[in-house]
Amino acid sequence: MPELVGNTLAGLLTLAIFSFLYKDNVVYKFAEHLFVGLAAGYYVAFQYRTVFQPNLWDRLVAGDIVSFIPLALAILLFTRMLPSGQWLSRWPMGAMIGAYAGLQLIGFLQGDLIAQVQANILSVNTGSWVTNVNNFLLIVGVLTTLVYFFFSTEHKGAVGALSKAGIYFLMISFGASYGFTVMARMSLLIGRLEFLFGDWLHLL
Amino acid sequence: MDWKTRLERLDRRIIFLVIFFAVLMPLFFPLGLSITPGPEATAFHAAIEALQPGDAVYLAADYDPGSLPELQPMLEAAIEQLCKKDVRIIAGSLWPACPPLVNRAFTQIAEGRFQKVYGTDYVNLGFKEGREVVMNQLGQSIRGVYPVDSAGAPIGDMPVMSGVDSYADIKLIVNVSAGYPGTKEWVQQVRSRYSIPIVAGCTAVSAPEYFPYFQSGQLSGLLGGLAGAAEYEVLVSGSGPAAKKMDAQSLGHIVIIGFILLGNLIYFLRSREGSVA
Amino acid sequence: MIKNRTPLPASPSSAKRLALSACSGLVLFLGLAALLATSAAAAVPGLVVRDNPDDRGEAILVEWDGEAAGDSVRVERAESEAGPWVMRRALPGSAARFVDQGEGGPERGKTYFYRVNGQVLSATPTAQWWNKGRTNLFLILALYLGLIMVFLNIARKGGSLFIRKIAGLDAMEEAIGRATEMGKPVLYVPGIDDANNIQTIYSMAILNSVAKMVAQYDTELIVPLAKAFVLPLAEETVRSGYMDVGRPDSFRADNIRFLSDEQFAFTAAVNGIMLREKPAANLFLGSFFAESLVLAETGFTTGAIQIAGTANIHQLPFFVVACDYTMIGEEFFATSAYLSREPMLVGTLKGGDMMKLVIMVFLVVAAIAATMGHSEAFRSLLVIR
Amino acid sequence: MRREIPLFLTIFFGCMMVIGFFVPHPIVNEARSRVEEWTIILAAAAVVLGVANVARIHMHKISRRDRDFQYSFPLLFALFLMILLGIVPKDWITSMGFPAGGTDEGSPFDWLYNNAYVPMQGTMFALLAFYIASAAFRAFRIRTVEAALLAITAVLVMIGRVPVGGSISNWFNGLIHLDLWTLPEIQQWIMDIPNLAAKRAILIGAALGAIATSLKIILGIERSAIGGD
Repeated sequence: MPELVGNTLAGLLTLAIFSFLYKDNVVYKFAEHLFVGLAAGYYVAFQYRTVFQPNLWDRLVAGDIVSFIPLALAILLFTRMLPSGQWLSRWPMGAMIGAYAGLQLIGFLQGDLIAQVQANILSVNTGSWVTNVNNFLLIVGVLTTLVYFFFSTEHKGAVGALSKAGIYFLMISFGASYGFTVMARMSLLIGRLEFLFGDWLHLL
Repeated sequence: MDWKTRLERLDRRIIFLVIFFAVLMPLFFPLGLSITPGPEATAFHAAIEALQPGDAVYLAADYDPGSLPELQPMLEAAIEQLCKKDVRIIAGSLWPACPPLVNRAFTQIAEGRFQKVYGTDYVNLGFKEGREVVMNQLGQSIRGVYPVDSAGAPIGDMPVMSGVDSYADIKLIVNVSAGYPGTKEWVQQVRSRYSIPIVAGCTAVSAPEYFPYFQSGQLSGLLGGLAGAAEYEVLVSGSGPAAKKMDAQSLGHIVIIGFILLGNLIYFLRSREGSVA
Repeated sequence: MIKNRTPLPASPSSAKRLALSACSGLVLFLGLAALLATSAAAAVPGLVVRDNPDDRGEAILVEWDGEAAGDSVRVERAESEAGPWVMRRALPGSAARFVDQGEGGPERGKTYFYRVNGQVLSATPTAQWWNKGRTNLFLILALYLGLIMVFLNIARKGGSLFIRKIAGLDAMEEAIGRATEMGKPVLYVPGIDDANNIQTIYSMAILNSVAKMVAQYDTELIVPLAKAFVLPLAEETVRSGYMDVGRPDSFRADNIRFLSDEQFAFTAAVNGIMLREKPAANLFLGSFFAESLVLAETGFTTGAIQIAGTANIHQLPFFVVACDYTMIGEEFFATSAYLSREPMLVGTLKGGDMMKLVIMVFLVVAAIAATMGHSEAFRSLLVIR
Repeated sequence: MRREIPLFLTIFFGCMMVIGFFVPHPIVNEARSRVEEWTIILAAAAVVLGVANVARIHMHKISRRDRDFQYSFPLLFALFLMILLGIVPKDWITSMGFPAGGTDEGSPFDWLYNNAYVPMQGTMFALLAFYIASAAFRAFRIRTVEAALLAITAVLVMIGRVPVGGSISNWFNGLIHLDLWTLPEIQQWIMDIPNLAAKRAILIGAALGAIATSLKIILGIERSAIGGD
């Protein structure tokens, strides 16, 4: 019984969102706002259960005095809601921005920049002509695309030709992205249809 | 009005109906097209296949219901393969809306089909806020980040966690990701810093961006979207929920291609008319 | 904990002594041989046990010659030479190394004895102040920081730094010109991200230039916004653009509109503007997500000239097929730097450009070297540990 | 003080992360670990702050009787209901006869997640399938060589990535008795070579940009991010 009620609610809400395809309407707007509220409430409850309770509260109760520092910073964050005293919220904001900037710096450096440059050190003399051609194309593709994103010189003459090749590589990669995006969107629709006609209406 | 004008001014709701039925029909009348796994899915499967019984794996599930149809089949198939290999599964999420989906898959596959025991063979640590920070903290101490599991039970004395407290004790990270934070961040923050192999299943939208990570060896396997999930299912068990949807997927693609061609045919004919006139 | 069953000699020297005494008694000798056989492992060639380098001092590295080792290598550990021995790991000989760390791993500053297939060696884990395996990364980072600082300084002192004009800029001027001719408004959407997003910030620099052009031509400019925090920012940006060309009275604050912070409600509202007010030029410059293709499609059907620019790579394909010009990723940032001449933007862009030049040269040299069979030398420069 | 302290915190937290990468010594390592633990709590607080902001905006909307203010009622109702169900002690919920409390499986909170959150979010994303179809027909124009390349690639990838591509190729190869590259193989090659090359260059370029931005933030050169001048 609760499953039938649940599935019916889910089915009706699915149709409410789909109704937007016909045109923007009251039912859609209601469902949309309901969703935003649900999601926001869900996030707060989860932050409470999974972060504040185990990682802050339990530690404070257990006598971990150092945990007062993040507690104080977290409280300062909420001064943003006050008409005055907003500047205090910049303390925790500053700390957070700094921490993420630091971690992202390391991440992009080791994960993207260095590792990707290293992976493109390729030979065009490997004994297999297919690999040679492919490696050659990888080298040329990376270089010409980088030339396209080089702004310190006019794109004329030889540089212009290289950057033109770069744009062709870019367009092929955008075509690939387009194809994959179509795939993603179709999958999501299939998922909903399977729910509507299978789980809810039991027609499949 | 000639046919070209009529098509040009076509109400988009008619286009909506066409795609709706194109995707729906194969769900009722499957075509049964065969699926051949590609190199990325094969490598994903092989990376898990190389594990030894008793090894610990970190299952990083970073998505939400918005990508459920693409990613849930990957998670389920991965849990199935991990159960078959008798490895310990430690699951965690950086997306708040994910832990219930992980629970669902565990209940269905690990508990339902393989009679695995929660706390002994697998654990769902649940959600933790902090994105990249959490990824790094797990390299210090998993228990420090997750004193309790998703239901609030202390993980310290669970048998599944015995001998495991950081990446040093983990053999492989299996990531299922719908965006930020996800595969890209696991590669950036964890792959080389803690020298631990990662396999990733991701939405089709982000997959093309991750091919360089696969070629460079930063990812040991890659599943892209529903097609990737279907290929992996074929490798794990011969079939599965994703594989069953591939017919609908095929027809959807064909209709989109048809739309692009038809739209440009009209455009081409129009521009010829223009140059003649 | 798995205790070892076979009482093997505790060190090489005592092994010799035992072996000597074994020679004197055949029975003892046979017994020892039998014990060695049951442990199913031969001595491990090239065995080294040492502190694992470049770490916080909680790991010991056990290495051996992987090609010469037998099928199985058993690593056991004890806190004294006499035991008791704790089994740490059994590995195939080809593994060539084992790092004893993690749960149950060694403690910093304590000396440990490792028995590897009977052979005993000792080591003490210590912490290091510098990770030598990452010095290469540090140097690359320092080089890049140096380049940025140099160009930032030049830009701040007003030195001339060349940035090529992005073709999209001409297209933008042309689009605004046409809107003026047709007497129709220009639509500028600075993405749907918040005010602290880097793309929104860059988009404001372009918006300022667009406002100047529009003010000169006396054309209407509509700026729909998806985040309330961007509203004051956008208002100020457009107002100052109108002021700069001496037309503050033409500025209309009600054309800078905060519509909705729900993605698709916002999209529907912008579609409404496009269909009702029929702008002749649509500029989509900033951080866009799934709404990109809906906006570009509607704009396309109204026949507007469309210019797009975003660093959100996933959305670029949809802009490319439906817009007249698309600024791809960094091109968008470069346009912003070109228009604003802001030293911070220009200096950073030039620093990045020089780093790109370094990378391109490196890749060409490395490809030639790799083709001649020297790829490892270049690859090892970039190995991260 | 108003500017210096946030700037100091930015620099301190940022540099801690970078130094922690290069210096493995436990003194630095422990400090970095502490800083990370605090950041987890701050990040969680920031999410709550964001939600508080949404709630405030909608309360304002109602009090000012803004356009469409009626819709703020279901939003606020759902928001407070979810918070309440999620954070009241678990035994309160179970004592009312529900199988579980809190955010656990089987709780009312979980039921709402499964039967309202999941279908609505899933459907929101499914709408995009319709939009992409409409855009493919009405706004995908091959006007330049670049667009032509994009279109050809897109078509090859779309067809080669799904089973029907393999079926077509097999049928065609059988028809002409040749062993030409199949559509899945062509698709694979596109993904592995030209797509990969361009995506790699984009990764490198984007990494340079991100590193520059981060460097400027943690060295206190770029201050706009923390709201200072």
